[in-house]
Amino acid sequence: MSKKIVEQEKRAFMTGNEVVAWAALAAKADIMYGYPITPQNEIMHYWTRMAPKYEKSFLQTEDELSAGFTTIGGVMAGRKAFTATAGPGNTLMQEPMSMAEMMRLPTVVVVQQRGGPSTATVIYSQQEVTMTSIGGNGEGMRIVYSTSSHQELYDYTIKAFNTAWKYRFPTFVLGDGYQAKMRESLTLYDPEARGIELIPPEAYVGKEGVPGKDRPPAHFRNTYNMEEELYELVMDALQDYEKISPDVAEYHSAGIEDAELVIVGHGIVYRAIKAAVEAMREKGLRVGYFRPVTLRPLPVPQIKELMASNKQILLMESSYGQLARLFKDVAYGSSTKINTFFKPGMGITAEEVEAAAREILK
Amino acid sequence: MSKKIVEQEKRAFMTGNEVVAWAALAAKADIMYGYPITPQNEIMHYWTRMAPKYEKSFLQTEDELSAGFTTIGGVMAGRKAFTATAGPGNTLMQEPMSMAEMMRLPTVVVVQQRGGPSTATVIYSQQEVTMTSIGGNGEGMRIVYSTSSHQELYDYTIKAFNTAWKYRFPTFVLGDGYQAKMRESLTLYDPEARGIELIPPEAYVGKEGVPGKDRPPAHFRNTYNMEEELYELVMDALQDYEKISPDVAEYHSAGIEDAELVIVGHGIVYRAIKAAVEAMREKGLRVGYFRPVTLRPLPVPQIKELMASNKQILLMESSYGQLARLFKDVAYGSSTKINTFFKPGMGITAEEVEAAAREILK
Amino acid sequence: MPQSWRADTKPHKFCPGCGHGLVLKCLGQAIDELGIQGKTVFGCDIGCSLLSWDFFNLDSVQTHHGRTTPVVTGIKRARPELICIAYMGDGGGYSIGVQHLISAAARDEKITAILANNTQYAMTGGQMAPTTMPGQKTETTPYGRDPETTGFPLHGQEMVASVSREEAYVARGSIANLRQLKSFIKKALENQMKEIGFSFVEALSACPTNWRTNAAETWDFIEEKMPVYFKVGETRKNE
Amino acid sequence: MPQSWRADTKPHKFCPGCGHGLVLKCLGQAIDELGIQGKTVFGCDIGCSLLSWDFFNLDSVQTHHGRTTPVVTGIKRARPELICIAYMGDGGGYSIGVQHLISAAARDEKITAILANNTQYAMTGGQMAPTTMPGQKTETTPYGRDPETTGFPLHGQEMVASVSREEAYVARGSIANLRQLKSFIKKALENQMKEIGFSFVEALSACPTNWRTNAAETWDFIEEKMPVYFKVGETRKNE
Amino acid sequence: MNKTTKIVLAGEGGQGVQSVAEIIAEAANEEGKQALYIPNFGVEQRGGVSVAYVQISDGDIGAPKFQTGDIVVALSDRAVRRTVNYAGPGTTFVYESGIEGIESELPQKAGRILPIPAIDVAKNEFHPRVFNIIIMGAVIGATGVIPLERAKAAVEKKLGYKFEKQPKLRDLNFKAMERGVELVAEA
Amino acid sequence: MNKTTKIVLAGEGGQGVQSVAEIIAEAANEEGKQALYIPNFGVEQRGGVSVAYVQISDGDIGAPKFQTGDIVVALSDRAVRRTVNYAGPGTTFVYESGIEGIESELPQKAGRILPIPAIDVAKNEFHPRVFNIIIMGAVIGATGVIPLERAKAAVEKKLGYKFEKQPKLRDLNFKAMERGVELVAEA
Amino acid sequence: MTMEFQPRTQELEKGYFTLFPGLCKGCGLCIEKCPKKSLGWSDVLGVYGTPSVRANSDCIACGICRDVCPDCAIHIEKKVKH
Amino acid sequence: MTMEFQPRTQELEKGYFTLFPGLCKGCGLCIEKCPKKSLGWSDVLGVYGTPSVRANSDCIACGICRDVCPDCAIHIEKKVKH
Ligand SMILES: Cc1ncc(C[n+]2csc(CCOP(=O)(O)OP(=O)(O)O)c2C)c(N)n1
Ligand SMILES: Cc1ncc(C[n+]2csc(CCOP(=O)(O)OP(=O)(O)O)c2C)c(N)n1
Ligand code: SF4
Ligand code: SF4
Ligand code: SF4
Ligand code: SF4
Repeated sequence: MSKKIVEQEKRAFMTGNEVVAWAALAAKADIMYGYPITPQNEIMHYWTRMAPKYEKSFLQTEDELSAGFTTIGGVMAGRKAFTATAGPGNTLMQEPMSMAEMMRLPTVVVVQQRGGPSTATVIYSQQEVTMTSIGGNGEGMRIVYSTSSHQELYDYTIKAFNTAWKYRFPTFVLGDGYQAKMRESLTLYDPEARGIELIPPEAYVGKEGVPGKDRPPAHFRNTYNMEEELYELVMDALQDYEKISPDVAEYHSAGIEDAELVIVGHGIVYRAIKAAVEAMREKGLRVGYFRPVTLRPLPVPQIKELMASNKQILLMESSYGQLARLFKDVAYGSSTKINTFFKPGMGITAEEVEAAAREILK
Repeated sequence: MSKKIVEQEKRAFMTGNEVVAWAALAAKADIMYGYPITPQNEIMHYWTRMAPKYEKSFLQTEDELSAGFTTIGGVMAGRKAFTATAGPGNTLMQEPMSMAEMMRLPTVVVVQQRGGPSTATVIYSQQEVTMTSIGGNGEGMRIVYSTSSHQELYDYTIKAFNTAWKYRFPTFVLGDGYQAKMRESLTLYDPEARGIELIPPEAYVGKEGVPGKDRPPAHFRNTYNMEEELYELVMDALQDYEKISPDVAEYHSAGIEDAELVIVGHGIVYRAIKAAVEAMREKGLRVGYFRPVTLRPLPVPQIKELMASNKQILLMESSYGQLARLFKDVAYGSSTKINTFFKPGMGITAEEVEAAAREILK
Repeated sequence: MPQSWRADTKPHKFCPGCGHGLVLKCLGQAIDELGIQGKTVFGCDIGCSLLSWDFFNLDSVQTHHGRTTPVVTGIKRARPELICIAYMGDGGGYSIGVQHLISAAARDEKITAILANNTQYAMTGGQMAPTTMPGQKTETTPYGRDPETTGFPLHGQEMVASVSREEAYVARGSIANLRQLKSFIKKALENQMKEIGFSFVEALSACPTNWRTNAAETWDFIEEKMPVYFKVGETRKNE
Repeated sequence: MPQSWRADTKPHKFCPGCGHGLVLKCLGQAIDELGIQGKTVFGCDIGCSLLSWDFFNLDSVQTHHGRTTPVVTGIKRARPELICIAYMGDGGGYSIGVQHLISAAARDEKITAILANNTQYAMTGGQMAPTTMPGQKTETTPYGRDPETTGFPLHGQEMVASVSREEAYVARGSIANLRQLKSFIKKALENQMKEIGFSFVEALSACPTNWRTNAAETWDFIEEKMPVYFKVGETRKNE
Repeated sequence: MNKTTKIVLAGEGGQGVQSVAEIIAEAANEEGKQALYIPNFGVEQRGGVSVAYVQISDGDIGAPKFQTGDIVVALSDRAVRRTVNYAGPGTTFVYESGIEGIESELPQKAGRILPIPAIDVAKNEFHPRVFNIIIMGAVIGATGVIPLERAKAAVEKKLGYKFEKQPKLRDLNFKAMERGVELVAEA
Repeated sequence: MNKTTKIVLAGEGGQGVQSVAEIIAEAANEEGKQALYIPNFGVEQRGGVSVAYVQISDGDIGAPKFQTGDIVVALSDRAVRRTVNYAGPGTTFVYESGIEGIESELPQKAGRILPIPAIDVAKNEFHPRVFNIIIMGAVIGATGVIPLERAKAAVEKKLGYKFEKQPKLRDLNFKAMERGVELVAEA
Repeated sequence: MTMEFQPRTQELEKGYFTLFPGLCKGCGLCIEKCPKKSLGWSDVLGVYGTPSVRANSDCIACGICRDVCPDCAIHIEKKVKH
Repeated sequence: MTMEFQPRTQELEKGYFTLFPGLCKGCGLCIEKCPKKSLGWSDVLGVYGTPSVRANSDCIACGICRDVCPDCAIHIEKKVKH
């Protein structure tokens, strides 16, 4: 296990799915459980190729329910376990993730969003934002990183394991079909060499000693007999969640101070926004952008500040208001108009961003 | 099939689950597919007892995935088909319902919410609002009626079949464990005797004539090869959805005009709100209530109007902001403060409503 | 009371006369005799089996309906040195979770699955299960199970055997013969301890609450009625 | 070209040399010979079978991965007069949807399920399926399937037979013997038409694309390699 | 405003509080009132305290559960512990006086506390099985929201088929109910 | 602002556009530039037009897909139809001149339209198999974003193991690439 | 952990019959299985307030009742013959 | 619906071998199965731009190629003997 995955920093050119596999190795993930679904398949393909070399394990399960529940098993056994899915697989994943949410299990799930609803396309969308952030019969006590580049896919996949094990909430890396399938450059590195401490996992079950003799047994459940019991438990978890939210939330922004118009978007759409904003800035237009990196929890104070600043807002996403809904939940109270540009299941180009922005600015 | 279910109007005292079974019969539902889960079990129990007498069918499936997909099959065969579920079963139901959403299938699902996340309790909550309204990998093209009494459970279960077959969006009756298990009085009636036309179902597959000879074959799918195809399809459906929304949306309100404080809530919580508002009115307090009956689509103009009126708002729910999030999505732009009272997985009493209201009014 | 039972959570939460208590007594005795209390993990399902979430002096996890097999499989794959037990009802194992049970058997997961067959869904109040017997009245077969429309009882143990390797251990015991049931469970656990392969024991169990039987009728149901459809014995025993 | 094929959607969307085309040719011929085009409904799965969503001059529905059996069951239960066919791959039928297939068989649903076994997940680019053969390289068994860690190939047809009634029709054919395959499919449909019971045909099929085989190798795989694990014949034939 | 009468009944599994609650609510419904009855329920089929909530009103009834009852009836020690919180200054708290050593756990702030020897009365004067009918009488007496005759009719409806076979049972039950009314009147 | 060169390559399944795109993008990456390559993909494993999108830049690259390409290369009639919309006034639209009867469907608004006889050249001057290497040369020539030597190195990396066995192949491929550069220069 | 249940032991001819009323739920399974029909209901209430079980002198201390009790409420000790 | 695919028919000694290039994907399954090894690649391109199939005079019109073609691209007519 001591074999170093990435001996020294190196520039690489690969697909996003391959990036995830490398990142999981770099984060010292122990085991992947998974079921095939496009566009995340190659995560499994790369992992299965590399795993034996680093004494890592892999289990191909019978479906995504099983992938999620075996991941839960792996985590409870005290291993860094993860899975990856997309689309209808992510829909099924909500069942195990609702259990992880309830029991505060540090599962890590990589989601490569594809078109929806239903089987739809195997290609691309941002239509799994609602489900990944607040899906299942729960209250959305999850942490969701929405990445926009291969470098981020690497950085945040590594980070996801740390976040999950530090805070014990199910953690998601939310990519998409484009990020999964495209190739671009990034730098691979050993996180520890960069001073990033990797949080070690801890066993929930199968601990040292004989239960009932050397120590009390560890008994975990997700079912309660009375409303009152459940209420207390859920409120405790919600309080924890809110307490850690400021530490967890991340965002990027630029050009906001003097901007007339701030464009809001996440994930890969943010790339188009950034490119368009830079292009417009060169042309002298006063535009900026605000991009939440974490969709759950959102960067609340920063959004509130932005929305209090009385600028025009243009929110863009490859879905029909899924980010907008989460955003407004935080932004509520501001009277700033939020212009929206929704393109469910389709990519948004820098040209479109610019056109939409100019429409508002004119 | 011509046997009348309810010969003449009659007062009854029964559980909510029994009410649903009677309502489905009154709506001329043909077949129920289902899998047991508390607190909806008795819907199936009553249906299986009564079904043979009225030449109706029932199939107990192997799980909720199957219950949802067989319901889809029943609908596509041109029958009024429905199912009922709760909690983790509803989580699983999201997979078939995402297909129904994509293919515009008039499925009817009765949800009796129980505590969440995960298995949690078998009792009560309003924690399935997000999932029922906007769950799955889709855009929430669904219609959701949130009932508050046995009379409404009867009325809206009948209506759900009509709505589903008229607009061809998956339709949900959102009850809860209390409504499911409590007994109270209501009036059973034959909808047609009250002049309510029952919209007849229509076959998607298994139509008259030999396909390819007498008519083209009917070919249905939910998978597309290109983003552009999907985008067009989804946008068309979304436009339809928005077009019908004003016709579909329903709400109740009282005392708003002169109110200082308007209390917002849905489902059974609305009962407590109504009782408390009436009690406070008697004591001379200027309070009113606003209660969306449809959670998807929400009554948009009425919410906007309410929120423009500069009254204090108190939004109460047995979940942690699930209604609030949907509400703010519509209300955004108003600067009226929304006070909230969230009690995930627990009932809210009139006493609590009054206390919370007085806290704000003082 | 077996050593491995957790005394301070007793009396357990099962109903009077419930077969789960007997199956878990056999399991407790087998664990005691094999001396594996220190390395065994117990998983239980949703269904009345969930009432055993704090039953044993074993690290335990109560999972979702039908999902105990994958949770326990996940644990075993991550920590092969642990002895992993998945305990479930016939609804959880043969209906909503049957894909997991079959796939675990087919992949020869080195776990032990124990399934209590009480011919219906007990926790939800007594609906038909795949194991419900012809003519048996349940809440969803109020006029008795009709095989023409709902099929015959599922021979789950035989089905599991049909997808298992020769080396697997697959058997059906009954609370009508506790010594035998315990020996089956013990052999199943040994199969796991020796890393031979998958092991599975179906236990014919009792649910007096939903059967609405008194003690005499309960014994009659188990001893006379159930064996008509469910044959007790070892189908795969790797000898 | 069978009458029941829809000519204006041909050439169909399957790859060159794909076995799905041959299985569906047998199905088309069987439908023609039985004269049931006017009352047959065809359901296909996610997997390459979805490419047949507009294949036939039959009312058709393309469902979710593994969910064709329940959709078709739902149709049949609602309209028993229709002849209902569920067409799926080995991933859809033996992995993610195996609970549906088994439960339909156990409940003796009066439908016909046809499963194309091409020993891997084709549509997603060639991962291991329950049917993948020992040593076979797939994208998730890059060093060859190792039965010690992933199990032996699932004998799905035998498993389905093990939970079916005597009256069911359960068989395995192969595109290596098309006449026989057609006759199996025909008998399966007849079982449904006569309302006798559940019917199921597994068809050994080919996926040259993911097997990376040329024509000669493709035939060799089907004719020589697959029969080592998958025995062709009728397991239940109600005669 | 319509006054709503709120009743909590709690006991052990076999004590029949749910059927008492159901019959009372049904009687109120027959009487033309609004009635709402909800049992507690959980994952266990047996064991645990059984609690029933009943509300009766001339107008609409609000939430099915409530914080303070007008009448709270507790039939076992565990039932007393489970229900103390439902007792407020306006509450009549009725409990089975046969429970040993429970005095210190009775609700402090209840308006009125009524011990009734229902178990003894049932055993000595009638038959242990009518214990719950005595309780029903006590509730009817304590609340006064439904006439005794209506309650008897509701019992008749429920148990009539038994009474047909054993007419003596009817009398036994009705007497027991009357005795229940007396018990609270006496207390 | 950094100029990003946007390239669309489209052809039939067997024509190798994806490997051309990948090698070009990799060469650019080796050259120290930012490069992004994304294929189209759908549910079918075979059939349908294969489209590759490549962007090369000195700075960050925005969205992986785009509306207008700087160079659009179409190698079959279906590929032409699929890609006309990617051609704008600034676009060089390269197409295989062997396609029959496609003239009327060529993009009207493309800045420049270059028919190149790559199929013929491959068949007559080299070997049908190097068709895609000729195309690669054409793209390199038309864009000028990566030096020919870097492209050769990338091909060497990809096919080196084959060249080891058959050194003549190396020469064949490199010549073909040079010829591709010429083709666009001539056109 | 130790068992804290109050045992009630009957000394009988062939052995000691111990019942833990705190564990006995009164299911009656043991009564049915006693080969000597020596078990019956006792006045001592079990954990659910229902009667618990007692033995009479026919008890041969065979232990079957102990084996079939789902709640481990019975303990049997055979008297050793001298 | 009528088939609109252009047939290419070869008249051979024992029968007529018809190929629909618009259906032939060039998989080669038929070529492998011809008992007379009478099939080979033709210059005519199939639907995916790959060579389609033609027969030579060894064809005995047995129809095996037709049967094994997954795309129904082959039609065989036996000449009737007089
Ligand atoms: C996804 C889901 N569906 C349904 C349920 C409801 N449910 C809880 S237990 C149970 C049946 C349990 O039956 P079985 O597995 O046979 O165990 P038993 O209670 O008979 O011991 C069901 C259907 C659930 N908890 N989750
Ligand atoms: C819920 C869900 N999980 C996964 C997928 C991805 N998926 C699509 S097809 C397929 C495999 C198909 O394999 P098989 O059923 O054997 O059919 P084949 O393609 O081999 O004909 C998978 C895993 C999906 N569409 N939905
Ligand atoms: S309901 Fe049946 S299975 Fe469940 S605990 Fe009671 S007796 Fe046992
Ligand atoms: S990938 Fe395989 S199974 Fe799918 S169409 Fe191509 S050859 Fe057929
Ligand atoms: S078997 Fe056990 S719990 Fe049941 S009556 Fe006998 S001693 Fe009591
Ligand atoms: S089998 Fe059919 S598709 Fe394949 S090469 Fe022969 S004629 Fe062409």
